[in-house]
Amino acid sequence: MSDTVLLDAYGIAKSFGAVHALTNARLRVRAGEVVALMGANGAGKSTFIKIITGALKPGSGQVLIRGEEVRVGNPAQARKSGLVPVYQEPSLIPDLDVTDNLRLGDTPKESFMKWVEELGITDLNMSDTIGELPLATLRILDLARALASEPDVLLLDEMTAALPADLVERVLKVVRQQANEGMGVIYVSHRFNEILELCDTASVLRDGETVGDLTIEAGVEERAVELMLGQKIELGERKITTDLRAHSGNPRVKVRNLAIAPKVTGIDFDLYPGEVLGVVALEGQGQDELFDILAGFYPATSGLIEVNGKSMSFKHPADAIAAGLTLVPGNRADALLAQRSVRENIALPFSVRLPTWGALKLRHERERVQFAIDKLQIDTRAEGEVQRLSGGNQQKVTIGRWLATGVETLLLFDPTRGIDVRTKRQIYPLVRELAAKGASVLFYTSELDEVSLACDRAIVIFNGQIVDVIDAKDADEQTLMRAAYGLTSREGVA
Amino acid sequence: ADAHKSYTIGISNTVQGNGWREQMICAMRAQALVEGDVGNIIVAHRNTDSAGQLEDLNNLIEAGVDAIVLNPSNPDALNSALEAAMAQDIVVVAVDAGVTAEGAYILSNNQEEYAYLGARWLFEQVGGSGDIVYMRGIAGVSADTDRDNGFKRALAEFPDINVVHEVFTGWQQDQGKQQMFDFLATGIPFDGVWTSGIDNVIVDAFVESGAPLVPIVGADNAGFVQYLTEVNGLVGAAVTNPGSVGGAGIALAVDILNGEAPANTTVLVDPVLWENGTDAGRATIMAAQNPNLDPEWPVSVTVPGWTDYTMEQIIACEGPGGS
Amino acid sequence: MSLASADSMMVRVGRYLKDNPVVPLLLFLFLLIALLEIMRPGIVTPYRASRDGIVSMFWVGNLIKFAIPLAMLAACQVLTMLTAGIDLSAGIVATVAAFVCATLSSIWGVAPATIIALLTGLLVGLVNGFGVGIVRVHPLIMTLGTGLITTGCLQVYQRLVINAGSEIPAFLAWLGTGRTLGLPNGLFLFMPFAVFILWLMRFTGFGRLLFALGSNEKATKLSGVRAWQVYLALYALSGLIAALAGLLYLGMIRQTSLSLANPLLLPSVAAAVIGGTSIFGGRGSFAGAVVGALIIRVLDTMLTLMQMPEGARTALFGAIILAVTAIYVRLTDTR
Amino acid sequence: MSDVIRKNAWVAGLVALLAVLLVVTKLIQPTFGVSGLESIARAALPFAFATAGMAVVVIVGGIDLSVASMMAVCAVAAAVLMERMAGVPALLIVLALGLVMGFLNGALIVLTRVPDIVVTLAMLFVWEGVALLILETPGGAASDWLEQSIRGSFLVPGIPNALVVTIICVAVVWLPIRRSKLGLSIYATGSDELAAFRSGVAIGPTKILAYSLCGVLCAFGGLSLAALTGIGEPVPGPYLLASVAAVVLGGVVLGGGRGSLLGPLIAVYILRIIRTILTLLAFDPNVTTIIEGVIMVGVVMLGTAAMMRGAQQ
Ligand SMILES: Nc1ncnc2c1ncn2[C@@H]1O[C@H](COP(=O)(O)OP(=O)(O)OP(=O)(O)O)[C@@H](O)[C@H]1O
Ligand SMILES: Nc1ncnc2c1ncn2[C@@H]1O[C@H](COP(=O)(O)OP(=O)(O)OP(=O)(O)O)[C@@H](O)[C@H]1O
Ligand SMILES: [Mg+2]
Ligand SMILES: [Mg+2]
Repeated sequence: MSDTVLLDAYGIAKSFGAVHALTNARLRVRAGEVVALMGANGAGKSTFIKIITGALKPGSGQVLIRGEEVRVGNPAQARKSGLVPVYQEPSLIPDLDVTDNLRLGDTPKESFMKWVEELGITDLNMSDTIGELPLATLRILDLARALASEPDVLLLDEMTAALPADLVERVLKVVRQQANEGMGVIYVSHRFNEILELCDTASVLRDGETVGDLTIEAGVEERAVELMLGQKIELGERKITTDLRAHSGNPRVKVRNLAIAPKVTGIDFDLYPGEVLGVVALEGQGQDELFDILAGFYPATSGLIEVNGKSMSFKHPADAIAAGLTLVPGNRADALLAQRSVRENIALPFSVRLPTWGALKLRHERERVQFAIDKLQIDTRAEGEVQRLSGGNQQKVTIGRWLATGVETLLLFDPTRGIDVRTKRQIYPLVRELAAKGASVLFYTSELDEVSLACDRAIVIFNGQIVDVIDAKDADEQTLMRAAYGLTSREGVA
Repeated sequence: ADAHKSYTIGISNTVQGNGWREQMICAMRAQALVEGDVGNIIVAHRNTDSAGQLEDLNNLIEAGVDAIVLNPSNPDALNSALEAAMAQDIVVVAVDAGVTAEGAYILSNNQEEYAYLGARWLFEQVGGSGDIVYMRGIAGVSADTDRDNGFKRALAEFPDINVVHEVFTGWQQDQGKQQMFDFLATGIPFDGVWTSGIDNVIVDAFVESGAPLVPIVGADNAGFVQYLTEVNGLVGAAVTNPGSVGGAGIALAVDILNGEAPANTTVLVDPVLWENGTDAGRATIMAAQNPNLDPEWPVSVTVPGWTDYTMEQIIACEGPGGS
Repeated sequence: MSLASADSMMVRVGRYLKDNPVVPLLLFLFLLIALLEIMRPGIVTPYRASRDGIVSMFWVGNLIKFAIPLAMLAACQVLTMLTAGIDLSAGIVATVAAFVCATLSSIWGVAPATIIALLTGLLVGLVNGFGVGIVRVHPLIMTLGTGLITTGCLQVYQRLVINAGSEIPAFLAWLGTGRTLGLPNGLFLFMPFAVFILWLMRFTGFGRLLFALGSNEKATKLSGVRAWQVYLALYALSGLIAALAGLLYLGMIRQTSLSLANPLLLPSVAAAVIGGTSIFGGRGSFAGAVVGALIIRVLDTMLTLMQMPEGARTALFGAIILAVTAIYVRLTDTR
Repeated sequence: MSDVIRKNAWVAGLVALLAVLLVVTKLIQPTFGVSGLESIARAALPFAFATAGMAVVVIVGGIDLSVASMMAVCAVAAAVLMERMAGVPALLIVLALGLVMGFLNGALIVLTRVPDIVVTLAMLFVWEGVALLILETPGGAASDWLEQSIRGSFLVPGIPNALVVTIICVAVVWLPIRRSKLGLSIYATGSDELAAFRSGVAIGPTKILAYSLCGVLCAFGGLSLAALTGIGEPVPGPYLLASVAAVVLGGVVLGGGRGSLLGPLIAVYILRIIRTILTLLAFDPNVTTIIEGVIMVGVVMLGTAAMMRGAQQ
């Protein structure tokens, strides 16, 4: 790490109407340094990054690049000044192919291809249309594009949130290596293990204000959380102790020989009432398809799905919901009515069926919605439009909808994506509570420690098949990781 | 004529959904049916501009018609297609308005005269001086321009006549009625109304708002003609503008095909004015009116001396060849 | 995040207007009316004695009268726009309903004619709903296409009834031309209608689904909604409303024509968007559309009464529509 | 290779349909030949330009309801100018006029932040008014060479001049831009405005550019109206709805980002030939209207169904 200050931003403030997203934020990055930008959901991290890189009009404040004051009007200017961001949402053009996307931003193609390979994507076709690629690939392409333009400062906003463990490893390795060669990096993540592994220092935002800087060292978590939240919380691990054999009786969901061409070749498992069944897999092993089928997006190629002993074939999510299976998708943009209120979002399932198209039962609705809001402690200060909530609170709304409606089987696809520690600690007990009341939960997670925090056991999918079933008490990250790579002796069990 | 001849006649018209033009098309069909030598007609009848009419004319030429009878959207715009048609010995007859293509026959209602006749009657009716409301058709359309010329000619003869409101109805009933309501609401008095065929709704506007009626000039549309006999206190005049001129066009085209071309290529059908203030006028109106007819249709369903079909035939609106 | 302690006046006014989008529109409407009064003193204010001695607010009554069918057609646009759709067949459906009603009345009597006219609208609406909801054709194309098809059918039908004459049902004429206490009787139809639409949009499950589909169709499906059912019902309703508006218009104009209500189509779209309805779905207000319709009518009057070339009149109409929406967007969008 | 076919399946289908329709025409009317093709190509001229202009703004994610009005302005301007001055300067002035009108449309959309459909709906009236102010009644006179340039088939033997002119004009306006970064920006903006902004695309200027291109293409459309009729008519023709229909038939997705100008242009010819066929068959014109509507809805329905099935596989 040298002493050259690459980026110095201070006094940054930004308001959206009445909501002051940032009041006084600052950040300093030296050459060769990886700075973690930390903060709870809604603290203003994304907004901060957007302002530095010209994606949002600045409210007030100064940005110095290599000691010189600059006015960054748009992302293109930021790139010219050496600031290259990877935003929280994919920023490639969905209808253009990879080549045209590169041409659009004048990204050198060879260098881009080099980074793509380095980051672990081997099967990229340059004439693929972006909109047809999976989310994880898009994140990697975003990063490769950023790296290819040889930035002075790289700004990564929850870059890894949608990535499976193997790709996360690659990303961390590459970023560290670049930092060692003199690049400055700003790294936003809610995952402590990543921050511990990658970052040198941390800057903590709370309610739009920078409240402290930390040097990253072992045991810094407690302090970071205290700064982020303004209060202490218990971080101690809470191991699940449920006994698998306790699930007597018939499974609620029974899946046999499920195949979905071409990704899934044969999946068998049982999901019992009262059980939280984890799903662990690297990117693209067929878990997306499994959840899509169970949620009723399209029928499987072959195989059997039984719910409460009855064989099912879903043609529409409505069929799945009628059978008690409801999905909380990984991408919350797929679940939320962005311009509508929190209340309407939560109450949406109340009026889906024809007989409920008439007058609303407002009292009943208000009670159920309030129940969900209280249960999840949703911050409703900006409840008029869900898009104004911070990411974490948006995520809570997607779950709260089914809490208010009542579910039998909940399909959670990576529900803690981009969610801060505190909220995560609220979501796990909630999942357990649902299970305790008799619900079944299928819980895909990209954060391996969540298996031991929330699940009874986990199935590991590799190459479209179940390669292992692991009890929560044995589910340390190493075991899960080995299994996820298909390095296991045991064969798939029902 | 040789009874075994079987002509195909192409018809082109660029305004659809207006009673006058629908009557014109029906008259064409009916006349083609009663002409013994017409075997088939092809009707291109839609809402379009001059470029679209050129397309239709060219398609008719492609279809190999023997004659084209058209209601031209513009006198000058269609020459290329009309000249091409005549070069292939296709007889061209323009009805309702003229065309400038050399050699084309024109059988036209005299639009300038139509406006002049009604306007002069109106100006005389108000005693040669007073304020007039002038309700036109569609800005920028040939027929409206011709009528405006006639109106201006009459205006020039009556220096004491003053136009207080001039407005385009777009030949739409609802717009005309609304505009008249607005004029009445201003409280600015006026002495007479000249309309370009949107007429009975104007009478309605007076009646519904309780304003005293003033002399109104309209066309011989079934609805207005009925009002001239029925509405108490209405002094008005209908100027004939028969849509059946289309039927006359077919008759002329067949004559020419049979080698009986008239000496002059231009034949003007002059309008007649029926006023309800005189006994003679009243008698004509009583004889002409037909309450069962589509109210937008002109009541003069035939052009004497030209058309041969019966009332039933034009109403049936069937032509030869099933069209 | 902290809440503002002392917001500037502008921000507060902006927020108020954003929460009550009808207010700036109403202000603008009154401004226009004031302008009209200055232009033609006496047009708005005085009461006018009609022939039978009844005192009536003549111009205001007319303004409301002619705004009603426009507002009803605007309802078609607002409702469909909520789902990011549009109903371009509304104008022709209204025309057909009026034409069918008037011509059939003289053949089969008033009641069957009215019912058949409404059913015609429903039918076209169902076809639209089928295309949009089940075959997934873009609403713009679907309603444009059915509009064309309906026009053709109307022309064919018209040929069958040239000699049937026409009859304007008395109750429609009463609704369309009559006045009670100076106000048009059309309000007897429109008031319940408006209450129904407002209720539908705000307090029913169906209304919720319209907003939901317009903001995120995928999320709505994920919640178990079968979207085609909603689209089918929506466009059928829109067709029915258009037909109803056509019947009222028939009573107002008291004359049939093959293009009677067609000129109302573009203004109905304009009224909806002036009223703050987003063509991208998820946002819309019927109250706004009603004020939008009134604004368009006042503009009509102003331009009719202004002495200027027709070209200038047309251009001015467009310019004012644009100015109103631009100012409105500025005022209500506080970003 | 299969990729290329898959991405252009829609256009390929349209070409096949066009070929079938030409054969059908020939079967119905054995005398149908060069002159028939010429008249179709001529009739297609204003539709082709309106559609090309519309396609560009639809690709950028907008829509321009004022195309027909802009064409009317350009037609009357051409007729008035050409009566008074040499043809070429007049032609350049008209093209510049189209550019300015399109630019204004785009600038108003960007500056006022009012949605495209609303701005251009208002501008539809404005340009219609302007046309009437330029020429109150039909009149003026187009240059002789302009009228001749779209007749016959002397430019490329065997191919109607009108078709050659259409291809050249659209190509001159669109091709240099299409494969350039500007062209990519247009697609990017239509595809995802936010992502485009973050990828460094200047959204506002890109939109203005697209609308300006539309304006220029409408100017060509107006010139073709003047060339066809020899005069200028201030009343807008039926080009708005027809161009929207052709754009969608041509595989350009309303909402932006996808499609090309080729598909819509072929769709224009398909629609024109259908009208020719219906005339040749002496169909009742009222039925013709119904058939045109059914074809429009039907083709889009079939296409949508085919695409949905393709997406499921
Ligand atoms: N367009 C907007 N209008 C109003 N408020 C907004 C808007 N965008 C963001 N906010 C508010 O600003 C605050 C900060 O949001 P920001 O996205 O910067 O936080 P964050 O730290 O990135 O959160 P997360 O960890 O969930 O991503 C939030 O409370 C949010 O509700
Ligand atoms: N370039 C832009 N132009 C206009 N609006 C923008 C732009 N960038 C962001 N916004 C708006 O700012 C708001 C906040 O965005 P932001 O990315 O900070 O969300 P967030 O709270 O961080 O959520 P999450 O953490 O889930 O990403 C959104 O409503 C978005 O529409
Ligand atoms: Mg964030
Ligand atoms: Mg955020």
